[in-house]
Amino acid sequence: MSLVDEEEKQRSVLAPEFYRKMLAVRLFEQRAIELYTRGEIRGVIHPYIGEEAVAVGACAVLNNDDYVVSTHRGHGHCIAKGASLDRMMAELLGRSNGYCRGKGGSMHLATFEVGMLGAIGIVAAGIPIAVGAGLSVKLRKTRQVVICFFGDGAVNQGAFHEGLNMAAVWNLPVVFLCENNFYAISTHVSRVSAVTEVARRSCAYDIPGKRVDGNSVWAVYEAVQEAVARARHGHGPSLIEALTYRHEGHYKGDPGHYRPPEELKKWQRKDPIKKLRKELLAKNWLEPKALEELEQEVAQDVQRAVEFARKSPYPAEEELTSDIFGGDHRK
Amino acid sequence: MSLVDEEEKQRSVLAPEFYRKMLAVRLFEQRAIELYTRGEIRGVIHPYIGEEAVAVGACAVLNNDDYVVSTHRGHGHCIAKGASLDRMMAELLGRSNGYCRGKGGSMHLATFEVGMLGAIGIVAAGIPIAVGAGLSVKLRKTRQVVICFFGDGAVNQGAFHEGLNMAAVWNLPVVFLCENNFYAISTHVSRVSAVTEVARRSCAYDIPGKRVDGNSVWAVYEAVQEAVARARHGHGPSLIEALTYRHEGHYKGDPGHYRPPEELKKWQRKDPIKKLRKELLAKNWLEPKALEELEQEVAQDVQRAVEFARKSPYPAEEELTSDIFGGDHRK
Amino acid sequence: MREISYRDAINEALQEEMKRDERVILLGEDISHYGGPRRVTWGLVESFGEDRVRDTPISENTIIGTGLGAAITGMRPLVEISYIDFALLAMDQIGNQVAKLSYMTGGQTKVPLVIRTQGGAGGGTAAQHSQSLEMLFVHIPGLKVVIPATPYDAKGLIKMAIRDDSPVVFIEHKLLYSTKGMVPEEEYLIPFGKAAIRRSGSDITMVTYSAMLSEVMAAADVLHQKEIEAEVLDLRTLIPLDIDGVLASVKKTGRLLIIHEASLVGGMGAEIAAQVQEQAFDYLDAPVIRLGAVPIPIPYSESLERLVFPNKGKIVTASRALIVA
Amino acid sequence: MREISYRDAINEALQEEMKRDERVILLGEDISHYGGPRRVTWGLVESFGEDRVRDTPISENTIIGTGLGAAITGMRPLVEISYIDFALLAMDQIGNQVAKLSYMTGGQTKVPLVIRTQGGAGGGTAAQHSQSLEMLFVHIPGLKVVIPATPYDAKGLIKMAIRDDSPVVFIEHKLLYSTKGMVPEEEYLIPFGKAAIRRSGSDITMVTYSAMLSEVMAAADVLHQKEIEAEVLDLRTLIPLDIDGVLASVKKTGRLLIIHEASLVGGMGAEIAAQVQEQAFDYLDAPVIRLGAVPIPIPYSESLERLVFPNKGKIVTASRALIVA
Ligand SMILES: Cc1ncc(C[n+]2csc(CCOP(=O)(O)OP(=O)(O)O)c2C)c(N)n1
Ligand SMILES: Cc1ncc(C[n+]2csc(CCOP(=O)(O)OP(=O)(O)O)c2C)c(N)n1
Ligand SMILES: [Mg+2]
Ligand SMILES: [Mg+2]
Repeated sequence: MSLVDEEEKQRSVLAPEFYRKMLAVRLFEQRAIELYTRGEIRGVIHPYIGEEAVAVGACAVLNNDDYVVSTHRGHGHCIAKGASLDRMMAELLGRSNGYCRGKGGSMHLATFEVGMLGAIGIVAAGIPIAVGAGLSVKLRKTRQVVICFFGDGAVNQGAFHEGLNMAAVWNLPVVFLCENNFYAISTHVSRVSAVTEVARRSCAYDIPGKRVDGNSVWAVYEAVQEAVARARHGHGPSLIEALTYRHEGHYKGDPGHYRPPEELKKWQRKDPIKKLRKELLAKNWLEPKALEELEQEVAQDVQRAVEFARKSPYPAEEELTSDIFGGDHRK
Repeated sequence: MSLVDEEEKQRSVLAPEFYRKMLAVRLFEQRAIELYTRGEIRGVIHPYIGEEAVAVGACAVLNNDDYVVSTHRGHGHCIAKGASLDRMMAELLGRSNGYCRGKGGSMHLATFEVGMLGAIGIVAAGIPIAVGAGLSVKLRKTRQVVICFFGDGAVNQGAFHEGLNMAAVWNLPVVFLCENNFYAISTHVSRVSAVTEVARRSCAYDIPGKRVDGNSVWAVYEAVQEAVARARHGHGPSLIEALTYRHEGHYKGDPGHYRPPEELKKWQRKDPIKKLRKELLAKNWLEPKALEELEQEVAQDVQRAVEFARKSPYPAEEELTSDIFGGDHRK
Repeated sequence: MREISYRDAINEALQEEMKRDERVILLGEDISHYGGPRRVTWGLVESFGEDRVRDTPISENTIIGTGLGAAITGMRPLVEISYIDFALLAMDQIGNQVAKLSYMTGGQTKVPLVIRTQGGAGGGTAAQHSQSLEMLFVHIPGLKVVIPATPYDAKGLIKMAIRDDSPVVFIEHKLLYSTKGMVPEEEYLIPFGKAAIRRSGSDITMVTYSAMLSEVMAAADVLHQKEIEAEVLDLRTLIPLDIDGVLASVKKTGRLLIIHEASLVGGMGAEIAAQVQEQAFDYLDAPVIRLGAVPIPIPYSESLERLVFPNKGKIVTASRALIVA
Repeated sequence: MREISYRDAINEALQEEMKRDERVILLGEDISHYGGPRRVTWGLVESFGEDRVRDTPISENTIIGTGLGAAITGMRPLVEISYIDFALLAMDQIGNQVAKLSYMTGGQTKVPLVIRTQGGAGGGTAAQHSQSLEMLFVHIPGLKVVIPATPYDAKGLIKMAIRDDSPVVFIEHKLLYSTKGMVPEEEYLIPFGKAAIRRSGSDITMVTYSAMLSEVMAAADVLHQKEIEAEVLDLRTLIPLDIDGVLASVKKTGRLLIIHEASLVGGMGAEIAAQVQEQAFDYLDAPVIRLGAVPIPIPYSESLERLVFPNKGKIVTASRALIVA
C-alpha cells in the first residue's frame, strides 16, 4: 500500500469515531443552549459550536491518563477526552452527581477520571497549571503528555509567555494548542495582537510553531500527533494554532454583532461536522444507514444525559462546606 | 568631511560629557557602598558598577522632558538622566530633602524633575508603567519618548510580554532597553530563558530587536539614537539588548560566588569607564590635565553630595502620613 | 430628576467627565464598540473616539500599569477590569505600584487613576466570577475604595472619583446594573467618606453597602411590622470610612449589625465591629453582630449559592436575636 | 534538644520531608546552589539534585501555577516566593486557582501545595519589600495560613504543612531567620489551629504572631515589673484560627490587646476583636484594643519606619490604658 493509501485506510477507521465525538459535542451543546434558555442552566455558557474538530482531533491522540487543561469554552474538551455526558449535563444543571457536585458549573467543568484537569475561567490561567502537570510527568517519568487549550485572546496574557518559556527551558511534555477563532469576546485578534499569527510567537521560545486548519479534524489530528510524539519522546513542548470560528456569540446571549455576517456565513460553510459527514459518505467510510444509526445513538446519548441530569438531586445543604481544604467527601 | 570623520568629530564633542557622567555614576556608587558598609545607608543597594555605559549612552539621546523608567538597579539611570547627586544621596541616607523625602530609598529613587519616573523594585513592573507613559505621550501629541530599562531576568515576567505587545499594537514611543548582565541574582540567563538572546524576543511583537555591546557607550548611544528617532517619528517601539556585566554582587553584601572568577576578570578588563578614558586620551579628545580636572570635579561633586546628605534633616514625624492619596505636601 | 438605571447613571457620568476634561481616557477589554461586558461604556466611543475609549488586549496587569503610567504623565485614566476576580491578575500593579507610587516618591507625583470594576454573586457565575474582593483594596494602604448601591450614588461618586487626585477603586455590582433610581439632570458630586442614612430608626443600626442594601431594606421592612425600627446606613465608600456616622447611629440605637456579601472572615464587618466596640463600648447593649458570606469559594448550583450570603431572612433573624440579647 | 536558628529549623524540616517523601519538590528563584535569598534552602540541592530543588525564571504567577499543576498530578510541591510582596504578582494563581480548585471541582482533586514566603519590615527595604500581607490569604477562602514565630514552631509547622492535603501559605519573617531557639532532634509535628501560650497571666490577654512576639514578650516583662501579668498567645496559624484558645484566655483576664505588624485596617486584629466581642461580650471589662501598622506604604527612612509599627513602648502604653479602663 502507498503511504497515501495507508493514511486513507487509517482515516477510514478513525473517521466514524471522530464524527461521533464531534457530533456529541454539537448536540450536547445545542441541548445545553436550549436548557440555558429555559432557565435550567444558569450562569454563563460559552458554546464551542463550530470548533469541534479541534478538541476531537487533538484529544484523539491522547491516552486516558494523558492530561488536558481547558478554558471557559470547555465542553468540547471534556467530551473529546472521554467524559460522561450524563455527569457533565448533571453538572451544568447544578446537580450533586455532576462531575463537580454542582459546585463548578460550565465554567469549571473538570473531569479528572479522564485526565481533564479543569476548565479554567480565567483567561490563560490554565497555562501555568499545564506546565506544572508537565513538570510532574517529567519528574514521575510516566511519559504522559499534557495538552493545554486556550484561545487567541489568551496569548496576550503574561501567563502565556511565562508558561511557554518555562516549558521550553525545562523541556516539558506539553502541547500548547491555541484555538484561534479570531475573536476575544468582541475584539478581533488584529486589534490587540502585534503578531496575529499565533504560531509565530513560538519564535520567542525556540519551540516548533505550526498553524493548521482547525476545521479539519485531520489537520488537527496530524499536527497534534507530531507534537505529542515529540513531547512523549522527551523533546519538549510545541505550539499549535488551529484556525477556527465559533458559530455562536461569545456566550449564550451575545448576539455577536461585532462580526461581519458574511464572515460567519463563510465559516458556517466550512462547518467541520458537515465537512466530515460529507467525507464519510463520499469515501464510503460509513454506509448512509450506519451513519444515521450513529447519529441517532448520539442524539439518544444526549437525551439520556438530560434525563439523567434532570432526575439527579441538587446538592444538599451539608455539601456546602465540604471539598474545601483538600477534604474529600468521597472517602 | 567624510562620514567617519563627521562621526569622530561628534564623538570628540560628546566624549568628555559621557565620561563625566559615567564617572559620576561610578564614584557615586562607590561612596554609596562605603556608606552602606558604615551603616549610613540601610536596606538594600544594587550597584550598577560596570554597566555605566548603558545608562549614560541611552539617556544622552533624551531631552529633559523625555521619560525614563528604571529598576532596582537605578542609580545610574537617575544620574544619567540628570538628577542632582545631592538629593539622590540625601535620599539614600533617608533624609527629608532627598528626592523622595526619605520615603523611597535606593530601590524607589524617582526624580520626576528630570523625567525619571521611578526605580521600581518589582522586577519588570516598570514595563507597564512605561507603556502608559508612552500612551500618554501619544495622546498628548508631545513627541516625548520613553526609555524603559530592565534586566535579563525581567524578560521572563508576564509584564514584559504584555507590555511589549501593547506598545507594539498601539505603536507607542517606547524604547525597551534590556541590560543583559547575564545574571538574575545567581541565575544565569541560559538556565531560565528559552531564548537567551533577548533581542530576538522582539520577533514575537514584530518590532526591531538589536543586540549591542553595552560596555561601549558609543554602541549604546547609536542604537538608542536610532530607536528614539523611530519612536519620536511615530514609528513605534523597539527592543535593544545591551550586553554588560556587573562588577559587584547582586546587592552590596552578595559575594557573587556563582560567577566564575575568570568571567568577572574578563569583564573587568572591558570596564566601560577605563575604555572611554583610554579613548579620550588616545584620540586626544581631552588633554591629560583637563581629564584630571574633570575627574577631580566629579569626585568633588560626589563628596559634596555626601556632605549635603549628611547635614540634611531626617523626616519629621508629621511627614509619616503625608504624600499618600495624592496629597502633595509641597502645595 | 428622572429615573434611570445604575448602568446609565455611570454612563452619563463618564460622558460628562470626558466632555469636561480631555485628559480623562478609558482603557479596558471590549469597552469601545461593544460597550463593555456590562454595557456601561456603551456609546462613549461614538462621542470620544477609539483613542480615548480604548480596547485593550487581555492583559489585566498591564492595563492597570498603563493607566498608572498615563496618570503620572498628565492623563486622568479610568481603567476597567471587567470582573473584580480578574483584579487578582493585576494585584502587583494595583497593590505594589498604584497604591504606593505617590507615597514612595515623597509626593513627586499624584496618581489620578480610577479602577472601575464589578463584583458580587447571585447569577451562578461560580467561583471565579462571583467574588467580593473589596477588602484587598481596603487593607493595602494607598487606595480609596468606593462601592455605590444606587444609581444616584454611582453617578455622583464616579464623578468624584475621576476628579480625585488619588487612586480610587470603584466597585460596581453585577446585580445592580439594571436597578433604577432617581438621578438629577443637574451636575452633582458626592463627597467620599459620608455614609447615607437609608432609613432612620432607634432600635438597631444596620451597616451595609452595595447590593446587600436591598436585602437590608427588605429586612428592615419586615422588622418594622414587628415594631422594631432599624436605622440603615449605606457606607458608599469604605476608604475613607464614615466611622463617625456609624458611631453616631450606634450611640442612638445601642445595637449594631453589619451586613456584607464579602467573606465574613477578615471582611469589612470585622473592621467596623472592632472600631465600634472600641469607640462606643459603653453604648453597646449587645455585641456587634456581623453577617457575611460563608468562607468558601462561591458554588455554582443555585441550591448552594443561595446558602452562602446574608439575605432578608438571615438579617431579620439576626436582628431579632440582637434585640433580645 | 539543641539551639538552632529559625532558618536552620526550616532547612532541617525540608531535608527530612524530602527524604521521607520523594513527591516533595521545591520550586523558586535562586533556591538551588544559591540557597535562596535567605539561604533557607541551602544545601538541599546537594542532597536532592536540581530536579527536585529547581531554580525558576522570575515568573511568580507561573511558579505558583506550576506548583498547582504538579500538586494535582501526584507531587507535593513546595514553592518559594522570595518576598510576600511578590505574591501580588501571583494572586490569580493563589487566589483564583490554588484556593478554589479543590472546592470547585467538587473534591475531585486535593491541592497539597505549600507556598513558602517571607514578609515583614524593619530593615529599610521600603514599600515594595516590607509588607505583611497575610490578610489577603486569610480573607480569600480556601487557604490555610501559617505564620511561625520561633524555630521550634517553624520546623514543626512546615512539616505539618507539607503533609497537609490543602494549600498552605507559610509566612516567615525576615527578622526571624537568625533568631535561635531550642529544637528537638526527634521528629515532631505541630497541629494547625492551636495557639501557643507564651506566658501565663491573669490581668490582660495579648494575642500576636510572627516577629511581633518578641516585642510583646518584652512589653509583658515591663508590665510584670509594674505588677501587671499579661497572658501572651502566639497564634501560629491564622487559618485555622484558635479562637477557643483566645476566648478561654479573655474569659480569664477580661481584657484583650491584639498586636500585629500588618496594617491595622482590615487586619487580623479586626477579625479577632469582632469574634471576641461577639462571643465573650459579657466577659470583657474593657473594649478590645488593636495595635497594627499605620495604614501607609512602608517608608524607607529609619526615622519614619520605626513610627509605623507597634513596639514594646506602644504595647506597654496601650496595656496600661486598657487596665485602667
Ligand atoms: C483574565 C480574564 N480576563 C477577562 C476575562 C473575560 N473573558 C472571558 S472569555 C474572554 C475572551 C477570551 O478570548 P479567547 O481567548 O480568544 O477565547 P474564546 O472565547 O475566543 O474561545 C474574556 C475577555 C476572563 N475570563 N479572564
Ligand atoms: C517580581 C520580583 N521577583 C523577584 C524579585 C527579587 N529580585 C530582585 S532583583 C532580581 C534579579 C533581577 O535580575 P535582572 O532583571 O537580570 O536585573 P539585574 O539585577 O541583573 O540588574 C530578583 C529576582 C523582585 N524584586 N521582584
Ligand atoms: Mg478567541
Ligand atoms: Mg541581570
